[in-house]
Amino acid sequence: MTSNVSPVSLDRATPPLAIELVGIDKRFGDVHANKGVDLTVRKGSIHGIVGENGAGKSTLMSILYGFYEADRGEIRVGGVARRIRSPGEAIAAGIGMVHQHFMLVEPLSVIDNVMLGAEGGPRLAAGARQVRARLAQLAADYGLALDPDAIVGDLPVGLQQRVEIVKALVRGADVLVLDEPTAVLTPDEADGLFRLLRILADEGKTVILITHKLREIMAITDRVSVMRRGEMVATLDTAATSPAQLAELMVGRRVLLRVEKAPAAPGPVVLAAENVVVRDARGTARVDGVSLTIRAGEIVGIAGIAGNGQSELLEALAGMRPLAGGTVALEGRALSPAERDPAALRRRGLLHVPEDRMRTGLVPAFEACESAMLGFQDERRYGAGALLDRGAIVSDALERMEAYDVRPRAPLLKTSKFSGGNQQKIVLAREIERGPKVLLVGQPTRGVDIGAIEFIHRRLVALRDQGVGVLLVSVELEEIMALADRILVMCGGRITGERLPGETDERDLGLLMAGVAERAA
Amino acid sequence: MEELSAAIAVFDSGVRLSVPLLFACLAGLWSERSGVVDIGLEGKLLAAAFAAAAAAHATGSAWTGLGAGVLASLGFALVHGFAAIAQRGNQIVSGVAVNMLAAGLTALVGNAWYGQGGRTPALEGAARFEPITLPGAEAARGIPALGPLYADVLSGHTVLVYAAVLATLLTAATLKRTRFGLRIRAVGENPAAVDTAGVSVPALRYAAVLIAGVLCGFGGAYLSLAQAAGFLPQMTAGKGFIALAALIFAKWRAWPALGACFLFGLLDAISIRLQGVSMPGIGLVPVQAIQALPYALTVVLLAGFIGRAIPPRASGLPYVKER
Amino acid sequence: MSAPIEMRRWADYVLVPALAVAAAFVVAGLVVLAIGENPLEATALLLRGALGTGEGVGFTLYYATNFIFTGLAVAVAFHAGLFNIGGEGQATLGGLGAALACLHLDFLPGWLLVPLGALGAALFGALWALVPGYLQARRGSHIVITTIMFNMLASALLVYLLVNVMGKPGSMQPETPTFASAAHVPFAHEVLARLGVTVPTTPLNASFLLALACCYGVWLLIWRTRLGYAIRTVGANPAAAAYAGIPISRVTIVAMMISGALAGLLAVNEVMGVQERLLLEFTGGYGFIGIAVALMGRSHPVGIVLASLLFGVLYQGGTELAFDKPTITRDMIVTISGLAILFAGALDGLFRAPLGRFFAARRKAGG
Amino acid sequence: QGQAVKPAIVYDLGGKFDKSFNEGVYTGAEQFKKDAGVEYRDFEIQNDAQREQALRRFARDGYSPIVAVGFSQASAVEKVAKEFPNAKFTIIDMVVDAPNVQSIVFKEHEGSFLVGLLAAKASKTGKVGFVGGMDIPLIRKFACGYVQGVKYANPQGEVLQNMTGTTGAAWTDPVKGGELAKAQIDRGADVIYHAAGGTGIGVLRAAADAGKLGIGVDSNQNMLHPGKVLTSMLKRVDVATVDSFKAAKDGTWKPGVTVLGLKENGVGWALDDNNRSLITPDMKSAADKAAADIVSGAIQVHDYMADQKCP
Ligand SMILES: Nc1ncnc2c1ncn2[C@@H]1O[C@H](COP(=O)(O)OP(=O)(O)OP(=O)(O)O)[C@@H](O)[C@H]1O
Ligand SMILES: Nc1ncnc2c1ncn2[C@@H]1O[C@H](COP(=O)(O)OP(=O)(O)OP(=O)(O)O)[C@@H](O)[C@H]1O
Ligand SMILES: [Mg+2]
Ligand SMILES: [Mg+2]
Repeated sequence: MTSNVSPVSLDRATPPLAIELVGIDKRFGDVHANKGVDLTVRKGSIHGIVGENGAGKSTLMSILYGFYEADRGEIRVGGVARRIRSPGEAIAAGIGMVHQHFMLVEPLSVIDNVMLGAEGGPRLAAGARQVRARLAQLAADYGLALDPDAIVGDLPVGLQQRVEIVKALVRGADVLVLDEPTAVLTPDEADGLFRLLRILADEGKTVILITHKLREIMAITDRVSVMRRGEMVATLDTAATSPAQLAELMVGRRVLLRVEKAPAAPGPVVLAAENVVVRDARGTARVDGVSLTIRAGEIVGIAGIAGNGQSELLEALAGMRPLAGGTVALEGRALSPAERDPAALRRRGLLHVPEDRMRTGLVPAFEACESAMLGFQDERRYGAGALLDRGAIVSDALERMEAYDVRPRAPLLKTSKFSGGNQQKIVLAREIERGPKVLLVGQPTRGVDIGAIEFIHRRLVALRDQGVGVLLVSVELEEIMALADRILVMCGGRITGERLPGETDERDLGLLMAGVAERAA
Repeated sequence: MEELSAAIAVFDSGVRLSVPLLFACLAGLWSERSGVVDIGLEGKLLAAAFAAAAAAHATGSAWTGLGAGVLASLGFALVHGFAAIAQRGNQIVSGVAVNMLAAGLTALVGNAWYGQGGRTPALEGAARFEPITLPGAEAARGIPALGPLYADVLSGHTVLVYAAVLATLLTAATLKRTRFGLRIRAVGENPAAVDTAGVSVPALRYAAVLIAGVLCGFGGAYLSLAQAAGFLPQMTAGKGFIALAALIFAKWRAWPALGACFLFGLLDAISIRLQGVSMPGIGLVPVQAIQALPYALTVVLLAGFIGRAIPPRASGLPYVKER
Repeated sequence: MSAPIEMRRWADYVLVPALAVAAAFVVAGLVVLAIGENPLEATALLLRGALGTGEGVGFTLYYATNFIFTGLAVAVAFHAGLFNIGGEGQATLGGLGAALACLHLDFLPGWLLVPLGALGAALFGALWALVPGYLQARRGSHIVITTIMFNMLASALLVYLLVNVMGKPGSMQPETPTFASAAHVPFAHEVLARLGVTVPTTPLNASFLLALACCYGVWLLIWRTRLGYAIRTVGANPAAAAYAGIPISRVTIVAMMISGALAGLLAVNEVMGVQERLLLEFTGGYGFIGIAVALMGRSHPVGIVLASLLFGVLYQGGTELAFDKPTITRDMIVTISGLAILFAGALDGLFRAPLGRFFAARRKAGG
Repeated sequence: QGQAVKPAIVYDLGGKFDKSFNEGVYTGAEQFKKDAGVEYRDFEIQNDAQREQALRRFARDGYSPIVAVGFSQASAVEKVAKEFPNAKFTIIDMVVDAPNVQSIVFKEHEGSFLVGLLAAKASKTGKVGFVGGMDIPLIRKFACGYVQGVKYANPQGEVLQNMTGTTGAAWTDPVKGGELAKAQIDRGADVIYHAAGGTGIGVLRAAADAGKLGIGVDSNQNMLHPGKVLTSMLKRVDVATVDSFKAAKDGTWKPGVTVLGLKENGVGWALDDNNRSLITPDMKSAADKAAADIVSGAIQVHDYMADQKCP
């Protein structure tokens, strides 16, 4: 399917334009997010947009969707200039958008979410009937099956994204914007999505796709635009470019897309889990009897579709969740419940880079220097007794920011004012620089740009070489393949397979992640 | 028989006491479901009670009184809405301010008009809402148990009491079954989702806040035109806050709100009845203990049975697109 | 970098409230007009009454003392993400604690009795806040309700005790006997008199200094101690607190107790300082104003002191106003306070946005 | 010919228009203003600290006599009277022992006794009610006298008692007052006496609505519901105020304690066109006889304040 690009390349002869953005300019306070950006998108094409974190991609698209209003610039849809001041007007102009951060009402059902804003009449019952029919039809046409009455909050991210796409389609969008849609999908799911996008494009709909994954750009887009620091630096035919070229355009310098690392020299087991069971508030087992070991000086990667218990396992190992069963041993000594307190574990050299930096890893409202001591606030270096030593805190934070090239180097700036990648660097600087014995890492490069990814990956490998045992949880198979010395695959709260990176590929892992292979084996 | 009639009387009084709470509670429900926290219920009740009494006294008509009450309450609702929605101000402060403003202005204006320290003259006849007897109430009285229940508890209340039940029904139905209700439910949980769906967040929130204003208007009018006969400064005596408690009790749902408010009314009625009654074993319980009973029970219930009540996720947070 | 931030801070804590209060006065002026008085004259009377005379200043500061205590109480809870409406009840219990100490330890010398009285006030206030704090932390009961309920319970308890247990025999007034002279908290006019300065008699007493000390203490606690760091983390981001291994429910309870203790200290000013006996309703609604004070003061001691002074001025100036203009009753004070809270606390955007632009322009101009 | 007086009044927290004794003082002052044509100043305090402030303020501005309404003012009067020895102070409802203070206290229990007697006689059910504002000594004093009166007229008579609340709202909550009255009526009471300030308005209203009888307090409240208010227990603070002002004007003002009971006709019960139809001749004669006996001492009405107990 994905290979079938021919029809598009044919009608490239006289391509009508679906979208034209001219001189779009947008400021957020001090941040100049878009600087006179131009963009033209051909009808019936799949148009990729890449760029570093904070380059201004989401902002540009949010402007096209009327979510933000541009300070300056013009929007043309199908050749005619349009004033799009609100999402309502964008929808009316046939534009639909799947946002990077989903715009769903979690406590409501799928159908309620789909209907919201397009209820078709003051009484819900009437509209609901039609929407159900439409849902059934979309399921038939595109395989976008959804249980209309499921509560969105209970759905896995993959399905939540499906709800977002269905929302756009039900509203009859001709132009579909997707902002980093694959960040939360497995390769299979991603391919599924791409197949769908291709069908839509062939039907004459226009797709704009924002992503950080050059693999995807190369695989599916017809043309690609590159943004950097709020400016549009290039728009190219995908066929006529290469990942390396794109990466260089994005970051403004060469980046090597692969981490070279020496083979691991594993030492003694530093962390061992035995039949670990973790239950959620409802009492269902999210982690269901997992056993694993991590040796000094190796990186163990856990692959899996988001929401299959990796997060819970990680938090349980870090002492943030009680164990419903099983034991965890640190350096050969089983830990008592009392010892499994996060603070206590930290003191014993088990450090943790959480999956969700904004929710868990940092305090957005704090000054950067205060976020940079989170979890270590009791250390003497930050002051004796009950009192904290401001000077020490700031200088310590400054050192870490230097070491990890956090920009801007402003320990007193609010954490929330830093860009995603920079926030991630703050967390890493805090945990890694303490010379851990064991490091638990969740999604270290989620939503982080290539430049930063390269840096982070190097650090993790360096850490391994210093003899630290690293447990890496990531939904990015590329990342797992690139870093891990041993790969465990999780599905439905169990470990469904163990592989060595040499002797596996993404297909193989994908099957394990889907829980298929297990049954096969 | 003694016990029965006593019980009936207590229920009857419980109904009366719970009505202002219910109006205020529903008001809070609308406001908070749309994401606007409202601790200004007390103030709106008070303003409405005053305006209603004043207008009823001037025109001699309870209905114009009701109208005036609603208008006054709407005025304060608009102030709160402007602060919370347009200005993205702190909703709690704005609520506190509304309460103080209402307390001050009612007394001030009332004094300027009637020179009785803010009290309005007593209301008579048509200027008040009189109890209405439901059809066949007298006839039904004969039937054991159910008869008196119907005749004394259900029948014989002012029209506003039945309006309160109707309001509950409408609230529940609107939220559950209509487009507007869906949007309100959504905007209280995730305004961005509503916005990106092409629906105006401010419009929805203003609508909800104004509905709250109307409901508080009814509650206030009930206080000064039905339960009492005229306005007295501070006559709401904290009902707005009890209503908030009931709202959390009811976990922001309409019918449970009715239940919670009736529970509070009943507790109050019972505590009235228990005063001076000597308990077996304990002997004569100090008045204050009895008077504290409803509050103590509330805490116990809350701690014991209700558990965590999670408010609408976006309630209290002004909606800002640009961080 | 820091200069503009300082500038904004300063504007945030001083300029914005100032403009807001001005606006409040304009609106209040209209009300005054409506009841047939001259707003300018009224304003003049109010300001002169509050700041023009030694007595006025004394009363202004006396009121401010109450507001500082209750404002700090609300603020500390806020930093832990808790909304403590229970200031009234906690202050009431504080009065009880102070009274018990002053009545039953009256054999002690003043230098010992007074601190013990203050301690009793803080302790009882803290205990009364402990229960709601505990219920919130361990049972998830909504703190707003429980604290409201505890206000009611506190007043019931106090009436019972004053009427049946601690009341002064033969007095119509439900009040305890007057405390032993050892328990006397020195008045400003007494102290100054000893220094040879004579100022008019006012209720202003040493607890004002205690209040200022508490401001410094709270600032230190919140921004310079490990406990404060924990409190702010729990308040700003509970998930992060759990990640950091901070015992959330313990911190919640402790924060509530500190908050309650601060509210309880109100009794040092009212019960020990001014009334020198425990009586009903001495909390006079200061607990509720405390909410507004904390919010207007952005939960920062400096802001709280300023907001407290503002309300002190409104209370004292308003009294003088009511004195000289019988047509303007005491309710005017409530009205003006309400307006001040509205403009300074909720409509501050009206003034903050333009100011922000102004300073931004200034900064650009400055390069 | 009298000397120039500058009378002033400091009301209690209840405020000028509490439909109770504060209001009584106000009416008296207005009366005096009309008769003697002398202006006066008054002030409604908002919190305890203002008592002293207001008294001192008036004294400093040369006002005298200064009437302090309510027992809560005692300590303030004591202090300020010392500071201004040549200002005259009159405190109502409390005794303050100072050379320039006149204390006026009332025998509310005697008046309450009489209305209790009338209530018992008017009651068909033998059950009567009492609704107080807050459970404090002063109110117990009212209740105690009332109960004695009821028992005197009807030894089997039963008195249902309720208090409204434990906060200031207890005095301004007509709704709660109404509910309390209704509750008592449901339990058989058909005459209800209130001592609850503004709350009492709700009590009288509820009684009237239910076709029962209410009894007013402090000032004459018969006119609130003509024919539905049996009578009102009068506490003649208005008279006391007028007398104090007059005395000051005529230069006959004397410090010391004045106890106003039935004898001094400082308390009593109201009989006017609004309730004449309700008071049968035999009720009237019984009340008058009891009054005479109390004055003569033949009937001893126990004062709760004497020992904080009620027989
Ligand atoms: N609502 C907002 N308020 C203030 N600043 C914002 C807002 N949204 C984005 N920004 C800032 O504008 C810049 C561009 O942000 P944007 O989200 O468009 O980047 P992006 O290219 O989507 O980055 P990413 O790849 O991380 O999604 C960043 O500095 C970002 O922090
Ligand atoms: N929401 C925001 N509000 C205010 N300023 C912001 C905001 N987001 C980012 N900034 C500022 O703008 C700067 C640029 O942000 P941006 O997201 O473009 O960073 P970046 O260079 O893309 O870093 P990264 O690639 O790591 O995301 C940030 O360093 C930060 O100081
Ligand atoms: Mg970014
Ligand atoms: Mg983005």
